[in-house]
Amino acid sequence: MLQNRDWSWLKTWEAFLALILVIVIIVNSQLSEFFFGTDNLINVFQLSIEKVIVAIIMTLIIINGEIDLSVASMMGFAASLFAWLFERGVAPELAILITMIVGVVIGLFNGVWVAYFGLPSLAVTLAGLVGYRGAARILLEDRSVGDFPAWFDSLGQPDWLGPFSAGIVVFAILFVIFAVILHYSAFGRYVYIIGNSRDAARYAGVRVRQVKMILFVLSATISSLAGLLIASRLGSVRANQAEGFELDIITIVLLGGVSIFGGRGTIIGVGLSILVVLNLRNGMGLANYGGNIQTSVVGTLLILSVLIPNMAQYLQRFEGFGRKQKLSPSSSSD
Amino acid sequence: MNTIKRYLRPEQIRELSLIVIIVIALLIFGTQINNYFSIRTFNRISASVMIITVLAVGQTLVVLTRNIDLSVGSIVGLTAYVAGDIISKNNDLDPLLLVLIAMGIGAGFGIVNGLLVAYGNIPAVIVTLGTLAIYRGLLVEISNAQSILVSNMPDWVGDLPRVNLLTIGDFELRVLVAIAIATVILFQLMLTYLPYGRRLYAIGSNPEAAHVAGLPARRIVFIAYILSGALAGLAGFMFLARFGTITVGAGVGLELQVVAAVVVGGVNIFGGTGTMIGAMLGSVLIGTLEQSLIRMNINEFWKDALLGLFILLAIVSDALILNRLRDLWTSDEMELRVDSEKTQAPVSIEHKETGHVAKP
Amino acid sequence: QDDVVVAEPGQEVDMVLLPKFLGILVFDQAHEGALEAHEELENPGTLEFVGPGPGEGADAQIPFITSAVTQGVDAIMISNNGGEVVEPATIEALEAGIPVVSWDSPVTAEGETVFIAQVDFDETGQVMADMALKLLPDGGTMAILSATPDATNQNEWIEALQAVLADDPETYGDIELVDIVYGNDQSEDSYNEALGLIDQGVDLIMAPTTVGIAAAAKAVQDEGLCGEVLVSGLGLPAEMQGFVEDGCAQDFALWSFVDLGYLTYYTAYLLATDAIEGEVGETFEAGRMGVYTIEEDPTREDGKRVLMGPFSIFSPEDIDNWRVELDEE
Amino acid sequence: MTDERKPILTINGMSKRFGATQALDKVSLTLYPGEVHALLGENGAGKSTLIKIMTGIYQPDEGQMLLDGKPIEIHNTAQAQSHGIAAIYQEPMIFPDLNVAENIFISHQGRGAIVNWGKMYRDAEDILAKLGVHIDVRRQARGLTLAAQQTVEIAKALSLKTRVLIMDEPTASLSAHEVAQLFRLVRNLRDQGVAILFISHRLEEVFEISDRITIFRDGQFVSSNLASDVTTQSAIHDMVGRDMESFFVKDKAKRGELLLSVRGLTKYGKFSDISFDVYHGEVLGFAGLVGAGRTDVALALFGIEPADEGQIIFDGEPITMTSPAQATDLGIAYVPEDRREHGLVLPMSIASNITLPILKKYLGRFGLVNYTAEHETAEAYRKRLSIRTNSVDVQANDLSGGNQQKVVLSKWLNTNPRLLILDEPTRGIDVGAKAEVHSIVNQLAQDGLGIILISSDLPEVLAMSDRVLVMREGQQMGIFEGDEIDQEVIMTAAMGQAEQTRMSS
Ligand SMILES: Nc1ncnc2c1ncn2[C@@H]1O[C@H](COP(=O)(O)OP(=O)(O)OP(=O)(O)O)[C@@H](O)[C@H]1O
Ligand SMILES: Nc1ncnc2c1ncn2[C@@H]1O[C@H](COP(=O)(O)OP(=O)(O)OP(=O)(O)O)[C@@H](O)[C@H]1O
Ligand SMILES: [Mg+2]
Ligand SMILES: [Mg+2]
Repeated sequence: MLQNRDWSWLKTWEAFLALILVIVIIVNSQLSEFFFGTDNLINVFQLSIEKVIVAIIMTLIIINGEIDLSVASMMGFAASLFAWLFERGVAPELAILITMIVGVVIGLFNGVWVAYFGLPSLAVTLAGLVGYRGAARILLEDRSVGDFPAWFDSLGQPDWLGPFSAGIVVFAILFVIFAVILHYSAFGRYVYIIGNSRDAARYAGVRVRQVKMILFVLSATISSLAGLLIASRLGSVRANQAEGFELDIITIVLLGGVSIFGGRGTIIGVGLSILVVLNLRNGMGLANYGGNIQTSVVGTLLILSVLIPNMAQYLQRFEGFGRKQKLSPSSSSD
Repeated sequence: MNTIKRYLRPEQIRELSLIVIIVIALLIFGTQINNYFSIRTFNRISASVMIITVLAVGQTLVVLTRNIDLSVGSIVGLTAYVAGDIISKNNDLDPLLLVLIAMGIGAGFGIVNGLLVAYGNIPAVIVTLGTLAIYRGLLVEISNAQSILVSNMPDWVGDLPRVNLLTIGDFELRVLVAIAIATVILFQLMLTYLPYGRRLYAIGSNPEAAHVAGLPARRIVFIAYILSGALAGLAGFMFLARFGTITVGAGVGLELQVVAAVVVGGVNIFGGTGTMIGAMLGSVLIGTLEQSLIRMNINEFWKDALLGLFILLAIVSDALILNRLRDLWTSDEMELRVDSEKTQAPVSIEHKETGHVAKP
Repeated sequence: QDDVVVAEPGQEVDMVLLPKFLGILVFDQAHEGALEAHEELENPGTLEFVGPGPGEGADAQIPFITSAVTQGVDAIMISNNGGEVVEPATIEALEAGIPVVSWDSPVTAEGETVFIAQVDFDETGQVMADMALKLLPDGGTMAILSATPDATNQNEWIEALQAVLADDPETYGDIELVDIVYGNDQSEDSYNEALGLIDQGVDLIMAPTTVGIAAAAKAVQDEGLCGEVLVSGLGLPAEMQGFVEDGCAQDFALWSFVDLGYLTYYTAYLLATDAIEGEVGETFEAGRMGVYTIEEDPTREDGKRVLMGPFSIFSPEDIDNWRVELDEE
Repeated sequence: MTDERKPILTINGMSKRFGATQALDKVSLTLYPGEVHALLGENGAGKSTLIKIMTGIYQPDEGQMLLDGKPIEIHNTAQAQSHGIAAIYQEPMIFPDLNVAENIFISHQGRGAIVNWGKMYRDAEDILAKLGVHIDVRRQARGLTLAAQQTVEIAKALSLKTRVLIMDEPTASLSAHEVAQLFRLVRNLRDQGVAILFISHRLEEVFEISDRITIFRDGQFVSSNLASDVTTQSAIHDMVGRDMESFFVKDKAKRGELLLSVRGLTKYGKFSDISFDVYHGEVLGFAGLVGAGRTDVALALFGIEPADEGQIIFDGEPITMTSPAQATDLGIAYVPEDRREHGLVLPMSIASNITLPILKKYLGRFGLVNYTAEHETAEAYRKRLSIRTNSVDVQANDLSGGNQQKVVLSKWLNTNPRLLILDEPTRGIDVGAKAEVHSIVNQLAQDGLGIILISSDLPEVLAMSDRVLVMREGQQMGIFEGDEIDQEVIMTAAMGQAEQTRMSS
């Protein structure tokens, strides 16, 4: 947003992320001569591409002051639904279409409770997190379904378009589209405004419910797409696919400087955060750290991402009134 | 009507309806499953509920203050591992001491969470999402990814889940279940009768007002996290006793079940309302579903879908029905009434020193 | 024989040993065996033991494979937990000239150089069928408690078991396989699944995984059904001893995971140092374990394997012979 | 006379700085027992900052506080309470989920380890009885009226042996009879020797209740005098730094065409059978006590809480109003009473606040927001309404109350409305800003807008309106015009003693 104050703060945050990114890249390149190889750089993305695709829409949702905990379950459900249909002999093209339509319906379902009944999205999507995963289990039980047609599997492989997989292409397109929408369109402005003050937006004639509805539908649709992309990358589907991804996705978004209370954050910050997290994981992989250690380093980074600005604020002796106080102290201009 | 309103609050109606739902669920399962109404079923459900219940008690403390503790699953894993490791190496250790050690370790992790949330001013979701990952990583690191084995522990650990506290006829009350029930009662009493308990509600009800009223909000939240950590430590010990073998993945995902139990149990995720009894009932409902569906012929794979549905129902009924009830309860009949003559009399500001609380 | 290849110690090759999960005792034992071989061969290179934590998905091993490729290691040793999911990643490694030796659980014929089979997969089916027969001489119901649905080895064993049961109705006809459930190699899941099986009233729980069999024995014990519900499968003597003594678990089988790690390391070392090609018919000496030959895998089409063997069967009758002295540890 | 007594609390040379703002600059204040001491000043003069220092929420940069002549330091509210200093804020700080008795006693410390519920209820009832009010002490505080909430707060302060009671704009949202009730309580407390520091922007109230008046301007101490020595004129002069002419200027409107007709508008439980007309170029005042339902009528007209029954005819067309978006499209604008919650998106820039309702009109190529056009608009309003700020990129949060109100006005004027509904447009803003708002309203009426002015500030309604509609408890008590517009008549109607409803034209 074009606000002097916000910009200056976010700039420092983005600068901080950029700095970390540079450090991570330097360290990584020391760890392996192959780091800068295209294969590795593509791998960095390729292996987490579905998460970062969903992180884009999660950015909008959190800026809007909501949260969608059910994304990973929707990914798993979409993949399971596709596999289940495929198993029953439905043509894969048709199965994809049905899966995406069901994704939209799920988004409408989530959205209705949040937008029209005013229920807290944290609770509604927690129910979704458990429930959609459960729906996936009903479909696939504990089977592992695979043997999809070659063209479907090839979507997820690195050489689908040039050196890129379909996931990377989808990510690139969505990233640009959502960056423009969020920062330059009326819809994006509404997303921020509602995130800052739902009431003020409503009193200004903004169609708050409609905006929230659209966001939840987008979230479910994109998650379904991401679920299909995992299915194609791995070539087989189980009901527990993408389990636990919501933590990584939310971590990426918050680390990107998006406020958990809504109203603040940029796509650029999230983009940088994606690069930091992925490269960090890649580097730690190269240094032979296990998955749990990698996750805990990212977790530490997440906490630091809020602690550092808080400490800085504290050191500058800006005493806030209660916890509601925003980072920037307001100064009157008259 | 007013008398009813006065002594039966909407929250209690909520809890009563939860009991009704549990009873209905039991009846339905009873028609579907042979030999359902037996001691075995009771033991089975109570054994599976006890760990969640203890965790739900801790979670409720935190959620009442408008915070959340997502790290409990990892704390359970860590304390289960460390406690198992200690007892494997010192087979003669006093059981009580082992429990205390587990709770102490849990409390230690609670301190970290509490410091970051209360004094570091970091949103609870972020802190505990972070420590969820960090504690798990720590477990992998300190365990060197090795497991704890039943065979290395003294027999009493593995046998504990089968030890009865008392037996009345066919009815057996297992020690671990009794501990869980005692925890619920203890903390329910704390919520009702200790100033600290009331302040948990106050902070969640209106954090700004708590600050202005001079309540030591940070300390109260901090202590809630320590208690939650200590209870997760206790749950970790119970986990060790129940499952015996502890891998680095122990307790993964428990936090979701616990949050679900608390929400289903009517604890407002945005603080201020909820009881330990409710949290326990939520756990019982979830445990009943889990252990009963597994025995049903239809399919255990329906478990999560049903659970999701129950959470949604809980939220929707809270929002649509409970709020109506609350409005009804607080409607005009008990409004402010000004007694205009009396007001003319000078107001005395003297009052009794001891106020409203009595020494224990 | 003079065409037996003998490893030349002291060559520097970096190796990665990738288990299904971290934190499972048998994989630690395999690591032990690999370390033993690593020292024996005086390899100045590294031996990394890395992998996902329990409960991670079928694709969790992929990042470790790709990062091994990026690191330019000289050999990858993997116990596959992802069915065909990891295949593209291991093929990438093969294309980069890195031998992929699968052990414990194979990848696919295209996705690996050679598979170190602990035992013959068909034999595993036979062994399990025979244990079942011994425990249920008059017939009864049996259920399988496996690890994950994507664990190639378990799936093959289960298939083999089913084949044995189906092929010889005369002998095994009274044993009915009623259910297959998956505990994901986590004690909690396995425990709960075992409870479910107990409720179904099965007579025998057959768990071809060390985590599963221990959890099943614990569940039977906690339910007070020792001897009524029988427990068998693949287990670790150290873990199972107590349960067997209490009558809560019966016969079980296993092989030495230490040896499996040792043999895997030797094979990978020879491949990495170009001493062997990984072709069928090549014969090599694996240190203390003796001479092995790469052969066609009769249980998998186009597969190549090195067969280790043999099975050790542990039964309650001769518990005094295999009782593990805990004090030794 | 009060000067001979020993002061309870003395504040010397207190300063506080926020970033670039010097909120307080070496101010002093002396509080004597048994006096009501009013603190006056424009928005941003530093009144609230001083209070927050006195209650330990902020720490001063310099200066000291003397309690009974001894220097004290206050680091948190609990310490302030232990020194006998308590504060009541404009928005009562209650705990909705706790019951009334608990709300009163929640901050009590060190009085034993276990809550004795029975005793707590009795004590709470005692305290409320002493105040001469009855509230069920067992009911939850959720849903109490503002006045009742404030009473609970006063009871709480009483229970804490308060010697210095600070009241920051306690009357801002109270109705006249609630204010009268509050003042009785205040006088009682004063007679008990409590020192009361009273802050309000309503000068009439200040003169009614206070014994002494201290005035701040721009964070500096200006004057402190006995109330009897202060006149309205001198107080305003001290606050604003210059003399002001009469605040309420309303030129007679040339009543234009009929713009809006409302017939039998009803919303169950809120208001019923409301009927009135608004013409171009006129100001229709809405008078009544707080909670009379005026805001609810406005919310129905603006589509936020649509009415259940009745007819709205706008510009000759019958309409069903269902959403603010629809109202905005029709040319209706609503300046809400709660500026900070409903009027502004505080962390956003002035410019994006101003363009918000008609953002669609600022879309350029590819449907993206045209920042240049947006800036031009915002700049234009900054000049037209003289919004005091360096830049329209500043967050709305950083403006003082009066300037924030001008931003809200700009936002709605920019939609080019034909009907402007103003709900308490001058609440909580100082006399200077108030006068500016009034002249803007005046100008808009001259320009032919139809204006509905809802205000609890009776003199304001009386002076600014061409006609006045009075509401009481959701009922329309009458519409008054010309000579009928008289303080007594209107108050009588609002309080409920008026004759039957009269409809004019
Ligand atoms: N927490 C804060 N951070 C930064 N500036 C602040 C803060 N609180 C107050 N200020 C600034 O200090 C000045 C004094 O504000 P204060 O709230 O004391 O005014 P006031 O006299 O109470 O005004 P009003 O009548 O509008 O309530 C204002 O310029 C205000 O913007
Ligand atoms: N005690 C209260 N607690 C919470 N909300 C209230 C209370 N009293 C009124 N409200 C709400 O505040 C809004 C304004 O109330 P209403 O329209 O009845 O008053 P009004 O006549 O506009 O008074 P004013 O604008 O002077 O406050 C309404 O939405 C009403 O529901
Ligand atoms: Mg103020
Ligand atoms: Mg109003």
